[in-house]
Amino acid sequence: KLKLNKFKMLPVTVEFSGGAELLCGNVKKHDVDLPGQQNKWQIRNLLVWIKDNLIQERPELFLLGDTVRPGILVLINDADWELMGELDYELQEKDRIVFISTLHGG
Amino acid sequence: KLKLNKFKMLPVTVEFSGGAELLCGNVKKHDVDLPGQQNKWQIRNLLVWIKDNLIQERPELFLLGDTVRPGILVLINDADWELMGELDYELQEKDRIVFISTLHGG
Amino acid sequence: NLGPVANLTKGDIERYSRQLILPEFGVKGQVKLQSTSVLIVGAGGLGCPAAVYLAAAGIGRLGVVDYDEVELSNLHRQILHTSDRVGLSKSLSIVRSCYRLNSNVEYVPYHLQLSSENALGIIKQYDIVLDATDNVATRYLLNDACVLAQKPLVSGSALRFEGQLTVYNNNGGPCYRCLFPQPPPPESVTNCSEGGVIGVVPGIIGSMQALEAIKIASGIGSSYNQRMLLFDALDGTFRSVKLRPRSPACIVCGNDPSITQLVDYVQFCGSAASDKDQELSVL
Amino acid sequence: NLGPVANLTKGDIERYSRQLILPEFGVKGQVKLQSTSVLIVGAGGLGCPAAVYLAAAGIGRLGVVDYDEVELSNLHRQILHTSDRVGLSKSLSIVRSCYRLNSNVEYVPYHLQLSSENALGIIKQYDIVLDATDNVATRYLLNDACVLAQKPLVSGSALRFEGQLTVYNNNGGPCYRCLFPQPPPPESVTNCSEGGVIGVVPGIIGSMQALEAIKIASGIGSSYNQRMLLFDALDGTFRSVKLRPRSPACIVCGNDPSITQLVDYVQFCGSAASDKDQELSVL
Ligand SMILES: [Zn+2]
Ligand SMILES: [Zn+2]
Repeated sequence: KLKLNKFKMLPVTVEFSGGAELLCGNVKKHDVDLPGQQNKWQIRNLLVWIKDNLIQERPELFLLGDTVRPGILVLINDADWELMGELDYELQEKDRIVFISTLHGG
Repeated sequence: KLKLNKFKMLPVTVEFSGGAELLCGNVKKHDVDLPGQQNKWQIRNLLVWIKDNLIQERPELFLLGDTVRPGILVLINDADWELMGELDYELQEKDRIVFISTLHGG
Repeated sequence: NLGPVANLTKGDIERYSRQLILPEFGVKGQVKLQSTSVLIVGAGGLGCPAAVYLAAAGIGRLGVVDYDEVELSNLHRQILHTSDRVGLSKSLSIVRSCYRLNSNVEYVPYHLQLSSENALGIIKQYDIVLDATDNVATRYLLNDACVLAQKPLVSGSALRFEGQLTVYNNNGGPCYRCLFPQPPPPESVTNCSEGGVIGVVPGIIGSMQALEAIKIASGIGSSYNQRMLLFDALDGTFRSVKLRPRSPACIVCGNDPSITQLVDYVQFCGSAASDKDQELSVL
Repeated sequence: NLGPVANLTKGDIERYSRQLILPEFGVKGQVKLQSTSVLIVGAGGLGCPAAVYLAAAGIGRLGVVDYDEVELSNLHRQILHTSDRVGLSKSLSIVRSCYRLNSNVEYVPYHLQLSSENALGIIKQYDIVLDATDNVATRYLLNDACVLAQKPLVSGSALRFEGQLTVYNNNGGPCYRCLFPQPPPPESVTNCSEGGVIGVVPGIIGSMQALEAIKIASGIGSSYNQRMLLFDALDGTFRSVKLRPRSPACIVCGNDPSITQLVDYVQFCGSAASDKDQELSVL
């Protein structure tokens, strides 16, 4: 029997670059529908969802505790997440969240 | 006595680059409110409005007849105007129209 | 697993190791690159970085066309020339500098002006052509020759603080004439001698030309078919815009072309193929 | 009207004529450029294009720091070195190539490893610093030294098909530690030896570093204070993103800094300042 979710799904785009995409089967761009839920989706929930649904290997290179590991820059619609409330930011429809592993080569 | 215009103004962004900005006092970006009118604003009307309101010198290097002179590429929201209907395209609020003089130097 | 190495020498493997280990490129990409020939037309601000990065990457054959000699006023942007080569052929100067970096590449300097008479004969010997020229007439000539010879044309240009890049005549994208059926009025055309240019702007655009040529040669494919990159160095912005597809009505690449051999481009454009003799103009 | 020419020789005016005629740059910009000194740390894939375009434009003094010697595997991207210089000091090799292009620049090659002991003494002698290094420890060292010496740091990096660029410690923007208070786990760090890189990618980023340094030096100002450029060469896209401002709580550039002299960066990062000796890692 189908279990219907009475809350609306939330479509967002999740992108990985700078090498972080290698943790997700080398796929850079993911258009995803986050399952509907009673509370607003915050970045802190998204991180867990990504770990469970997109990360295919070595999750410790993505998450450290409840936040991203040092050296990953998070962008919310092309702005540093620190300008947007970091973990507390409430996701909106069509938001684009980017996880960039900083490069050090030259 | 104020003459009120019963039609809504249309805010659009007009940009010039590749040297075309030199015809407009070297200003690249112009946020303008096109005066309200009964008919829809088309690119063909915009060209005349630009010639009368933004171009400060040598209008023959912008317009040739009723269209832009050869060598100027017109973009409507980052797409070649040929994909959008060229002169017939009907302007929408917040549209960004760019006039690029193509470069030949190396 | 890097794939077959049959065509790579031990020296090649060491020299190119940092690109061989890229899965998207790999030995397969390297072998393709080494069997590809690229012609660069224009040994100036765009041609220098394009040539050196293609040579470094190990392109098979690199032809460089320029009729001009090195001048002191070139050296603020044309980084493969040197002060003691002022007066020397530019195409030869580029080849000398690239040879010192990588002697495995086959270099062919052409000290001549590309013309309706010689263009097809030269272009036919190459797989990919780079437009690194500085004038309208040669740009139309090169376009028509690439359409007739069925070669992709990686086109770059730069002036003042701006640069533009696209790939013509490739994968259903437009040719230069599809976009610009009529040449610009001569008084609207500015070259680097008159208008000036920050040297590193053609540096960046020429490097992008090398990148797109490497992507085409290695089988990755170009990102700039039917797209154009616009670079503004003053505000540091890059914008990528979508272009029209190939026009069926185009007089050279269309379904019923009226141009089936090269014509007189100086007459067509009303201007000579030189960046030196024109009068000062506004833009 | 080009303004005062008192500080420019007749040779300068000819050599730099194409940038002197740009109103946004002009004689004023040239004179400022010629009285500016730039230190490039790292004579590799980023340092080569950065050095050659700064030299071509006529920067006053150019220092180049690298402890390493030229290797054959460098030459697919490090375009100022040559095959016959394998084994020679990289900083010296860059200086030799730039000198042939423009001998008016004062060149200072430093054949040494930048360290907590020598960094401040060197950096204090320059106006602008370019981070063209290849490892995390040196990036933190360079950041802290630039904060302590109050110098803008034009930072570039490249790996595989990607590049990043920003300017730290300039005009209210963040420093490297504001953005990354903690170093990445060593097993998450990949360098060009392990991960590979398409040579022209550092070419484009290093050229952008030269451009931003020229804009800072000439008074135009940088477009990358509190902004970062992200370049993806595979799909040919550039993205510019907004960064946080300087953090008042930053331990080096904040209001009450706890780092007031250089520390041990190898210990801090858990990795050595070399791109050679690390084990293979995933990203
Ligand atoms: Zn065509
Ligand atoms: Zn800080």
